[in-house]
Amino acid sequence: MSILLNSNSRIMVQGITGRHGRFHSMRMINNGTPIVGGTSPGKGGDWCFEGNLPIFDTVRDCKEATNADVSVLFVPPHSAADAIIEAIDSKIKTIISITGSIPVHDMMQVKAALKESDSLLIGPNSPGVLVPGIANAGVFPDGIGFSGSVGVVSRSGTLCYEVLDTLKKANIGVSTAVGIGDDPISGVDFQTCLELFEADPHTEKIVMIGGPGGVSELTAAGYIMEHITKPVISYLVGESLAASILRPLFSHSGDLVLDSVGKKADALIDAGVLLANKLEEIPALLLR
Amino acid sequence: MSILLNSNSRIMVQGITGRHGRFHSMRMINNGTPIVGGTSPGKGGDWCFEGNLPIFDTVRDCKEATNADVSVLFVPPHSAADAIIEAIDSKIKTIISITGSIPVHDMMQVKAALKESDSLLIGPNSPGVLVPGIANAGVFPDGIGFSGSVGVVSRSGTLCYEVLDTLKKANIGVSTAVGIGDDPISGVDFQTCLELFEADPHTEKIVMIGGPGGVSELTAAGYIMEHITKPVISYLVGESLAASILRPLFSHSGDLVLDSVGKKADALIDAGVLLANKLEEIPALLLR
Amino acid sequence: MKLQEYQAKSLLRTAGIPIPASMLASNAVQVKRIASEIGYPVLLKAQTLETGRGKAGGVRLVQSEGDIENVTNEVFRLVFDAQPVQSILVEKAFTFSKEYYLGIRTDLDQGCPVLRVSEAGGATFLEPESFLNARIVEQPVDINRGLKAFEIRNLLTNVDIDPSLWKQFISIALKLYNIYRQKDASLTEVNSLVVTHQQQLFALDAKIDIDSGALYRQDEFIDAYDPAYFGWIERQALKYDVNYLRFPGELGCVVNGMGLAYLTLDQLITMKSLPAAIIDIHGGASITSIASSLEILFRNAQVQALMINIFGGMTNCEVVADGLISSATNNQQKKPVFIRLKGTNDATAIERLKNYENLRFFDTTESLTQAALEYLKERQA
Amino acid sequence: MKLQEYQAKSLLRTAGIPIPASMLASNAVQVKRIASEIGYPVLLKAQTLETGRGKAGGVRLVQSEGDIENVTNEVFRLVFDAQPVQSILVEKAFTFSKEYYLGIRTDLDQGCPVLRVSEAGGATFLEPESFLNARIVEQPVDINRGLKAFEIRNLLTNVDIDPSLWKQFISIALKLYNIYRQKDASLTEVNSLVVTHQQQLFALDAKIDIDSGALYRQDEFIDAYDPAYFGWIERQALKYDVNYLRFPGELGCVVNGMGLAYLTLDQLITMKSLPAAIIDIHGGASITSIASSLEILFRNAQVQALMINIFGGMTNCEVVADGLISSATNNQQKKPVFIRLKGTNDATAIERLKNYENLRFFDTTESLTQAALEYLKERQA
Repeated sequence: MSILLNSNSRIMVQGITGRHGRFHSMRMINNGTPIVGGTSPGKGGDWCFEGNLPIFDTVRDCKEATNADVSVLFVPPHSAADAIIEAIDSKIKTIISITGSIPVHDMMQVKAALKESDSLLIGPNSPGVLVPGIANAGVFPDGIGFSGSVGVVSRSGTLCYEVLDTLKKANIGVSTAVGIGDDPISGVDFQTCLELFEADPHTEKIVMIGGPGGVSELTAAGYIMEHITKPVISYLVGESLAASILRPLFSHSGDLVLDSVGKKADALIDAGVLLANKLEEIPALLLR
Repeated sequence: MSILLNSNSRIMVQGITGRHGRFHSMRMINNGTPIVGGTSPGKGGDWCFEGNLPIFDTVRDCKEATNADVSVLFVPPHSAADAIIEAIDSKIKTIISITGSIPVHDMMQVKAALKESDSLLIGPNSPGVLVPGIANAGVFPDGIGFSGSVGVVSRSGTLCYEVLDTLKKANIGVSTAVGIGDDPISGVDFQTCLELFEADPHTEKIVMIGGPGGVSELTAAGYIMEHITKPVISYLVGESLAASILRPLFSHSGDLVLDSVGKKADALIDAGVLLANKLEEIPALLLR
Repeated sequence: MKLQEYQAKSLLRTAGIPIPASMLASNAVQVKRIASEIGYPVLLKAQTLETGRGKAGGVRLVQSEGDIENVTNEVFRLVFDAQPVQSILVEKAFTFSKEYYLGIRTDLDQGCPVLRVSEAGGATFLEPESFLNARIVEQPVDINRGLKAFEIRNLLTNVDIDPSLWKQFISIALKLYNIYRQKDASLTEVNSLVVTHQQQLFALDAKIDIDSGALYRQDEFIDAYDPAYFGWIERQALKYDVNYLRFPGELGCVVNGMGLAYLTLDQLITMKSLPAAIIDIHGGASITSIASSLEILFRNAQVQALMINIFGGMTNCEVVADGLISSATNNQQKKPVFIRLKGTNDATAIERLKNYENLRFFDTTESLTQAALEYLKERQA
Repeated sequence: MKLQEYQAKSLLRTAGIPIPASMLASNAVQVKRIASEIGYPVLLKAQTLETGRGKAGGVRLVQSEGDIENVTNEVFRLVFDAQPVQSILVEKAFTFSKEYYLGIRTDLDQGCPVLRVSEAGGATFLEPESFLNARIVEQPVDINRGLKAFEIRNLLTNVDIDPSLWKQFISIALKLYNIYRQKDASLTEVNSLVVTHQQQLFALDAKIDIDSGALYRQDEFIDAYDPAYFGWIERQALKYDVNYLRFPGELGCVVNGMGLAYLTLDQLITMKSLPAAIIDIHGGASITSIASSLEILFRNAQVQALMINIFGGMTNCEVVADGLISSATNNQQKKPVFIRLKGTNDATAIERLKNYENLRFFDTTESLTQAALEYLKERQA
C-alpha cells in the first residue's frame, strides 16, 4: 500500500507552535493526515487547533501519551539536530525533517546517532512523505496526487511536485512519494527507498528523481542492477552543468560536480533504468 | 583451570621498550609467560630481548602478525587511554592496564568504548593477572603463588601480594589472581571476576580483597547472594577510617567514604561471605 | 566559506601548529618593512581564494632587499577572477627536505570527517596525474569519539615518513582536527607540511573552509568575508539566506529549491540561452527575503526581465505574492515579470496579485521559460 | 584539585554564564574601593576551600559604606582549618525569588558524567535533611555524544521551574558542561542558581574541582594552588606524584599502594596509635620520587621514626633501596628507619642497604608495625 507510513501510523509534529509548524500542521490536519500530538518546549499541557491536539514539552512525553511512531520536524535549523536525536532517543521509527540547512557538524552527529538506532531519518530539507488518501506527512501541496501504484523518490522537493503534477495530469496514481532532501548530509538515500518500494506489494513501478552532487544515484544504480525487479524510471536535472558555456563559471568550485550528472545517467542506463529527458516523458515511460 | 588467561593465551605488551615495559617484559619472559610480541611506535620491525621478540608500531600490526588476544599495557598515563582504545579497536579480548593515574575524562571515554565492544579491561593500575604455572601477565612478584583451586580478586595490588604471600605460606594454591585496580574508574569489577570464577571448574573457593570508596563491593555482595555458589572469603582494609579519631581529619572530604567499609562488611556478611579480620585469618577460613 | 591563507594561518598559530613567521601587508611600504623585520629570504604570497595562485606568479621568493620593490609591484599587479590583489602575506622562506599533504574534510556521503595524508604534498597534490600516482591514505573519524592518536599512527605506518617525526605529525593532525571541530569547518588542510633540515615539521600553506550554515555560532568569521571578493549582492544573499548564482545572461530567475534551479538552467541552455542570475529562496522563505531577492534583480542592470518559478510546498505562495507586492517600488525600470505560482495557497496568492503591473502568469515551467525567452528575443530584435 | 570561588567564577564568566559583578581583594583598602565601584549593597565572601563558610560568618552582606570597614576586619579575622582568610571576593548583592542547584559531577561507578538539578538550591542543599526531601533529578551523560539540550529539558519537566526560564537554564547547563569537559573537571557546580525579580538566572556561587591527574594538559591551573592552603609538603608531593596524607601522630610511613596505606592505618589504630604521615609512592616510583618522599619525612619535625613498607610488584625494590641511599644525607636527626622490603628484586635490594645506618629489617607488615610502635613507646617512656 505504501512505504514508511500507513493507515496505522501515529504522526506527531516537533515544533508545532512555530510559524511553519503551525501553518503546515493545520494543513495536514485539514487534508486528513492522522496527527496525534506535537511538541513545543514550555507549552506542554496546552492544546492547539481549537483544543483538538495535545502539546507536550518533550518527545518522550508525547510518545508516552500518544504512542506516536512518526515525527515531522519544523524545528529551527540551529536546534534541529538536537530535536532529531531527541526523536531517535525516544525510538520514533520514522523521522521526517522538513527543516533544512542544519549545520553540517550537527548532521554528522545525527548520522552517528542513526547508526546505533532503528530509526529512519527522511531529510533534512525533505518535503515529507506523501501517501495519497492516507497522509501528507510534510509540506506537499494539497491534492497533488491520488492513490495508485507508482512509487516516487526525489532529492529535490519542488521537482517531486513537478513530477507528481505531471503524473496527476496523466491520470497516474501514486503509492508513496518520498522527498529525501538534497542537503549535504542526508538520512535515508535512494537505495533505502528503492529497497522499501521493492518490498511493497502495492508499488509496481518506481520514479527516481536526481541531480548533481553526491553519489547517491550511483550507489542506487548498482543496487537496482542487483536487487530491484520492478521497473525504474529516472529523471535527472542539472545535466547542463557540463555544458561548455558553463565550465568557466564553475572552474573555481574545484570539485567534480560538473560531469556527475552524465556519469549518473550512464550508470542508471546500464542498470536498466529508463531515463526521461523531460518531465513530460515520464508518463509515457511508465505506461510502456 | 583459570580465568581471563589460559595456556592458549597469546600475550602482547603495549609499550615494550619503555622503562617499566622493558623491565617487566623481561621478567615475564623469564618466568615463562607466553609473550608473543610488543608495540613501540616507530620501532616496528625491530626485535627485542636478544632478537627473540618482534616489535610492532601498532596493535593492529602486532595482532595481525602474532594473533595476540591479551595485551599488557605499560604505556605512560597520558597516552594510556588512547592505547587501551587502540587495543579495543583491534579486538584484543583481555586488556590489562598496569598503567594507572589515567586522566578521569580519558577513562570515561575508555568506558564508552568498552561498552560497545567484547573486550574486558583489567585495571587501570592493575598488578595484572596471575595464573601460577602458566602466566604472570603483569607485575606480580616472581614466585608469589603456586597452582591450586583458590581464586583471588583484589582492588589493591600490594594487598593482593600480601594475601598471595599468606596463602603460599599456608601451602594453599591459586587458580587465578586478578588485580582489578583501585583507580577512580576501572574496567572489570568484582562482579565480573566472581562470575568468571563461578564458571571456572578449577576454582573452588574465592578470596575477595576490598577497601574504602566506590560501590563495587556492595554490588558484588548482591551478586554473591543471588548467583555465587562457591564459598567466598573477603578481606577489607580501611575500616579504621570510620574511627572517631580520624573523623575530623576527613571532615572536609565531604563524601561518604568514612563509613563505606563498615557498610560493605555488613552487606558481604549478609550475602554469606566469611570476613577475615586479619590477613592471617584467611587460610583458616579457606580451610573451614 | 573559504578563509584567506592569512586567516587560516592565524587559526593554526593559535592552535599551536608550527608555521613560518609571517605578517599581512596591504601596500609596498608595509611589505618592505615586514620583510626586513622577518629577515630575508622571504616569500610574497598574494592573498586570493582562487586556485592556481602559484602558477600565476602569486607566490614569489625574494632573496634580498634589492629585489623587494619590483617583486611586490608585480604581485600587486596580478588579477584573480577580475579582482586585483589586495594584500600580500610576507613570510619567512626556508628550504626543506620533504613535503606532505595533511587534511581533514567532511565526507558528505559517509557523513563523517575523513583524515587524509599523502606523501605527495605541495602543488603536485593538485595535479590530477601526480594525485593519482601518489600514495594517499585515509581514515574516517567517529565524530563523537573524535580522532585518536593511534588512528593517525595506523595511517603513518603506510606513508614514507621517518618514525622520528610521528609525534610531531600526530600532534599537528590532532590540533588540525580540533580546529575542524571547533570552528565548524568543512575542510582544514595543510598543503604542504614540510620537514626542515632540522627535522621539524612546519605548515607552509593552509586552507580552511567554514560551514556557512554554522556561521551563527562562529561569529568570529561573519566579518571575514573579504570585501574584495564579496560584493553587495553576495552580502544581501547571505543576509537573507538565499542562494545566488551569477551567469552572463539577461534573465533574472527566482525559484524555490535547487531542483527547480537546475531544471531552469537545463531548459534555458537547451534553448541556447543563459540566465543573468538564479536565486533560490529555499522553502518557507519570508516576505522580506523574497522582496530582497527581487530587489537584487530589479537593481541589476544586466537583468532585462524576471522569471519567477514557484511550486510551493513548504513555501506559501501567498508569502511570495506579498514579497512581490512589497518589492514593486524597486522595479523602477518596469522590467516585465514572468511568473508561475503553483502549490500551497496558489489561488489566493494569484488573486492578491491581480493589480500588480507588468505581470504575466503561466502554468508550467516549460511554458514560463518559453514565454520569457521569446520576450527577450523580440526585445533584441 | 578544588578551585577557589573567584577562580571558578572567572571560568564561568569566560564561558558566558551570567554571574554578579565581583572583584577579588586582599586587604581592607581594596575591599572598600571595589565596593564603591560595584555599588552597595555588596557581599563580602571569604575565599576558602572549607565548607561551612556561611555559617562561620565568611559571607557577609554590607548595606552601606558606613559598615564596610568593621565587617571587612571581621571577615579577615576568620580562620579556616588553621589558615587565616587571605582574600575576600567583593560581590554585588541582590535579592532573588527562587534558587536552584545545578551540577555536573563524574560518576565514578557508572564511569560517566552526571547532570544533577534540584529545586533546593543554596545552603539547604548541603543539609542532609532538606537534601533528602528536595526533589533531585539526574541525567547520566554519554561522554562521547556530549550533553544534549533535550536531555536537560527532560529533567526540567520534573522540576518546579517556570518554562519561560528553560532556555536560559539550558544554555547555562550546556556552558557548565563545556567547562567540565574542557577543563578536565570532576565537578562543576552552581549552587545556587537564582532567579532574579527580572526573571534572569544568575550563578551566585560556583564550585569547580579539577582532576589533578589531568593537570599536565590544564596548565592554567598548575599555579592555581593557593599558597595559603598548600605548603611545601603538598607542592613536593604534587611534583613527585606521590600521595601525601597528614595525621597528628609521630610515625612517618612510606608505602607502595593505597591498599597498604589503609592496612597500615588500620594496624596503627588497632594498636591505639596514629601516623604523622602516610606517603603512597605508587607503583613504579623513581629513585628521585622515593628520595624526595623520604626527605619530606626526614625534614618533618613531627616525625620521630620512619616506617617503610614495600611489597614490590611494579615497584622494583632495588629502586627503593637506591632512593633510600640517596636520601641518607637528609636524615640529619638520625631518625631510625623500620623497613620491610619484599617482592620484585628484594634480595639484591636488601644487599645494597647493608651499609645504611639506623635501619632495621622485617618480613611482614605486622612485625614491622609492632616494632616501630614499640620503639616510639620506649622513646616516650
